[in-house]
Amino acid sequence: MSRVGILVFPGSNCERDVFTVLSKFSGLEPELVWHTKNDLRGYDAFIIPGGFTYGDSLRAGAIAAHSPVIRELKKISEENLPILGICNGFQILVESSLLPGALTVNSSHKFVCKSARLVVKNNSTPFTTMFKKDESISIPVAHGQGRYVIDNRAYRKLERNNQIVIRYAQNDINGSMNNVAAVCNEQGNVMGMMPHPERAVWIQMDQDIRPEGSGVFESLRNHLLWH
Amino acid sequence: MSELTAGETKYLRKKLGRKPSAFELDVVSAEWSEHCSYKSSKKLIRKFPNRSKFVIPGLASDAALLDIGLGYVLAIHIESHNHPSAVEPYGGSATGVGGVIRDILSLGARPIALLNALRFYPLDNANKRYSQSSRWLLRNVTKGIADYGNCIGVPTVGGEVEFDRGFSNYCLVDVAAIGISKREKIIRNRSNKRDIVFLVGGATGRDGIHGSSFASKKLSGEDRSAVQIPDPFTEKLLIEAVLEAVDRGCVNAMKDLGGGGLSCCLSEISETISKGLEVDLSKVHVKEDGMSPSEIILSESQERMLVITSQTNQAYLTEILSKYNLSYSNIGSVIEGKNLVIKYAGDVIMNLPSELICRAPLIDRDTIPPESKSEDRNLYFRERPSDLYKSILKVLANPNIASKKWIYEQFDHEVGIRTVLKPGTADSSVLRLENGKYLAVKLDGNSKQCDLDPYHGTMCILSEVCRNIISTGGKPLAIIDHLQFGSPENAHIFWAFKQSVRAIINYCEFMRLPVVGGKVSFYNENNLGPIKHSPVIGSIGLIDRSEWIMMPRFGSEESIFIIGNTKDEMGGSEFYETTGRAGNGKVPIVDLNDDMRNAKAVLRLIREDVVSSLHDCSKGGLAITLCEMAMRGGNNFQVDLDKIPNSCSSISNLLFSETPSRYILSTNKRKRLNTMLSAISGLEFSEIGMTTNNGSESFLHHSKLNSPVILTQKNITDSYENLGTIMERTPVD
Amino acid sequence: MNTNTSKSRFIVLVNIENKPYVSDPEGETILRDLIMEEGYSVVESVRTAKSLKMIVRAKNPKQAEKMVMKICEKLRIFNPIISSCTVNVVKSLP
Amino acid sequence: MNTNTSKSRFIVLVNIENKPYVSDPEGETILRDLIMEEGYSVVESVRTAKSLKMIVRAKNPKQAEKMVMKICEKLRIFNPIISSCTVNVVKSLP
Ligand SMILES: Nc1ncnc2c1ncn2[C@@H]1O[C@H](COP(=O)(O)OP(=O)(O)O)[C@@H](O)[C@H]1O
Ligand SMILES: [Mg+2]
Repeated sequence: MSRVGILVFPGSNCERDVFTVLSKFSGLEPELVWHTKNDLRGYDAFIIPGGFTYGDSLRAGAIAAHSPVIRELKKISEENLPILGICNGFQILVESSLLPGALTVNSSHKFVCKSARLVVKNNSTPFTTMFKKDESISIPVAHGQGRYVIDNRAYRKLERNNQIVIRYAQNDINGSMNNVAAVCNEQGNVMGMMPHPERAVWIQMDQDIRPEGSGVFESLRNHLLWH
Repeated sequence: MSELTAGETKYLRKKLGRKPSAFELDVVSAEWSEHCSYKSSKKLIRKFPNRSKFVIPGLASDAALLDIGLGYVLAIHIESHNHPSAVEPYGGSATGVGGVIRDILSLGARPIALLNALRFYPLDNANKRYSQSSRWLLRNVTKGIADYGNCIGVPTVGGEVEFDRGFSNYCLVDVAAIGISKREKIIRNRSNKRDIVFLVGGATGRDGIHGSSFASKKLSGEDRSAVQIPDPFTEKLLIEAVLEAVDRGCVNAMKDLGGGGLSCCLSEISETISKGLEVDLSKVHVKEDGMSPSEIILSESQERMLVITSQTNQAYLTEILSKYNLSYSNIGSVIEGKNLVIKYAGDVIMNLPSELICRAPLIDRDTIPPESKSEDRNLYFRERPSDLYKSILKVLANPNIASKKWIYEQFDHEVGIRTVLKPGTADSSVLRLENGKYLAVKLDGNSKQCDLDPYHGTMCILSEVCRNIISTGGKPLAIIDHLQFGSPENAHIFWAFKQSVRAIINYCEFMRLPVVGGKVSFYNENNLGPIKHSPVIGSIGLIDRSEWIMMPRFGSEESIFIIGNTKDEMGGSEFYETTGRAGNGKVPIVDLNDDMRNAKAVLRLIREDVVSSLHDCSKGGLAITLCEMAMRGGNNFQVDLDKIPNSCSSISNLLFSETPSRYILSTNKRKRLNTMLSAISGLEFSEIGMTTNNGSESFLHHSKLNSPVILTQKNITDSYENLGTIMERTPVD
Repeated sequence: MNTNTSKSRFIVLVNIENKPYVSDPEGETILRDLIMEEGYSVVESVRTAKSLKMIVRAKNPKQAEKMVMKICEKLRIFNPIISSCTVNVVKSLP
Repeated sequence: MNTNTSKSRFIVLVNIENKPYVSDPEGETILRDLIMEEGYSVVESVRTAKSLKMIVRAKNPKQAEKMVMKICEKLRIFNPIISSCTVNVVKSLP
């Protein structure tokens, strides 16, 4: 059994969804971890779920980035443990500099909740090995501050290092630079993504959404099994 | 400060045997406002049927409880925030969401879904000023709902929007919430002497003082008292903390704070637990210094809950509250007797029976039916295929009909991973439940029809909302209602209110549906007078199996059937609205027997697995229903209008009449379906055409037309996206 | 369109803040959960506000300010019920 | 806590705006509405910014500004990747 810590902050709101989904994957043992915890030993991976930590005050993720649990996470990230931030989790990871770039207000200036077509560009991270390179998948998004921004030089570096893991296949989502939907750090163990894979796991009635988010969690399980 | 009438003042003095103090008067007049006391409506709405084998009686006060099996219960409630939203649409709508969520929370249930019903002036009207104001209201109301609901992590799964000239400089914002719980976790509101009363959550400030009497007044200019600032982050903490406290068994009784603030909350909970309360207002945590006892007790500051716990559990409760960094104060305790004792810094400033405060003297209002409307003018409409074609696109583009994507894409409708049918995909929203069943839910309203005829208009809404549930495969389980009218002091308006109530009683008794909750909102008036009568009805239903969940999307090569007769019933129709004939025509009449027969037939077909797609036929009429099924399925249709059972005097009436109780469905088992329907005596139905996937055109044939009406996927889709087009229009240079 | 050459260009700063009696949950959260949490007790209070920087053409600074104020009111860029708004020319552009 | 009586109180305005390379959807929306609704072609551009008004205790205005700037940097009150930040004392309180 691999223990996956789901970090919970005041205002997180997808932690129970991620918990429910993870517990359907045999081999993964999810556990909710409250943000005041300052000892993160004993876990094999971490997920920071979506939500509105601290009500998105100042900027999404800005306040949570200062919490004790993130300080610990920074130490652990160097040990190459898989760390996944989803939506607000992604925002927390960039605000705490665990990932490069910034996430800011959507170019529509509105919250957007819909199914997004995506293309997997890097299938060698712990969260994407189950996908084929350039595979196209559909996963819903739901965010108000998801526009990925970074300066040109840093962007080129991301491309060179293969750090852009997923892109949107449509350009009416949030105005992200070159349609970036997910990035990872240089080592590849820390990844942030705006789409919500946990929302595309059940068999949905709506044809627009096939359960293509499962690949993210299956990849994680396989990674933990073999590493 | 007192808002009491002369009669009420006299009654109060007689009951007290003395002159009330200024403080007592403040408390009593808050509770005796129309908004809190239902003094005009209570006698009437008491007659709603409210029993069924699903309803759990006697527990719920803030929201109704339904037993859905395997130990699970659902809570449901509806509220409006009309006045605050009309002056501060962002804060008003947001705090409206917060309020209805706390109603669910106060039962100990976890909120799992939100819906809303909104009414505005047309967005794109010749009156530019009203339209501009309407777009401002729509933008900010939807943003308020989105920012609040999204932040607290409760999906907004559906709703309803209507645009009408009756809402100049005004809007109606109704919000409904659903919660789920295990039956044994529900708060029973039983409390013992010496239990401790905590006020939890946001600090109490001067905001919103007299808000509930504000809601019981006509809107006049700027009124600061009702401005409320939303704090969804605190609400989210409140939800998690309260549910954790419930889970650990440290809540004996609980109530949300809404209209009337502490004064209503304390007197009502004292009544509910049948005990007295002693509370010291100087212990309340406040936002600002120097608040008077009246200001503290009347404040309608948001994001607060009253929690009553035992002495032994007190430490657990405060530990949980500290975990979530929530402010709280221990403001008093439960006492012997049935009085509400209010102190300030130790001195008793009020000691009154809670019952006296809670039970305002009820009023019998006068009713006068309106002058009967002038006869229907004979209106000529040219019925060439090109005219019919244009009308179809025009009705599709009418924001009342057009896609509401611009609105619902702002709402997180997926958090909670239980939304199976999302907004925009089907007639009602469908949610997966913990007990393996599925919940279908929808709100509906139709102020155009209700304005012309409140009785039949309300009937139409009831019929439509139930058809929406049935069209996704659900069996209606219960009804909630929200009755929004102008001033009850106007005898014409009160007459209409009574008609609406009568319709609900008649429909629900016939269908054996309990009315499990609701709200009355009077004094909805703008600068031009009262709004159109706007009852909003909600329905929830259960679907036992996922195979029974239906959607309105045509497949290819399927036979199309219609169930139900189509009549010349054009009053309040979108076709008349779009073609400049608003106010004319007869409002459709619901034939209860037909309604029941058709509904049962459809549910049977679904359970026999002979239906491929299904849609109820209502707003916009048959033409719109077919176009929607074509768009959603990406397939086309060939329909022979001569085959439709009808008594219409024209082709346009046949296409656009809003006769209730009709369904359109497609099937690839036409023979079995035919046999099954033929066996039902009295059922009107027929096979009217086929779906196709070759080419991109749909055809409507009629023997009186020299050529068919031809519609392309692109035409109908472009028209259907008109709401977004209006709201996002880029400037032309 | 009708670029009146007799006009100059100004940078106008519009500041919109909640009236003093209107609470500001965002400011409170920043103070409590970020600044206090990190031990900076010299900060007593935080209020958030919004500003707009506009470049406008007008005859003179006075006219620029008047015009911008009118626009803000008409377009309801702020709601006078909860916020107050100040308008100041901060710079004349060449 | 340790209220140093030798200190005064100041209102400090922190203004956070996007760097020029980061677009400002809210400003663009306002500009678009402005032109669409009212034809105010005299407005050339609109940029929005966020500000925080803090009350802080410090020895003098200079120190107040320095201290607040330090807090802003350390706590990332602004995100240096996309925004810049100015800090100004706008008032000394008694
Ligand atoms: N129109 C109505 N139909 C049915 N029940 C109603 C109606 N109006 C109010 N009620 C019921 O009366 C009770 C009190 O309503 P309400 O004043 O909304 O409660 P509160 O505001 O305290 O939450 C609730 O149970 C509500 O469902
Ligand atoms: Mg209530």
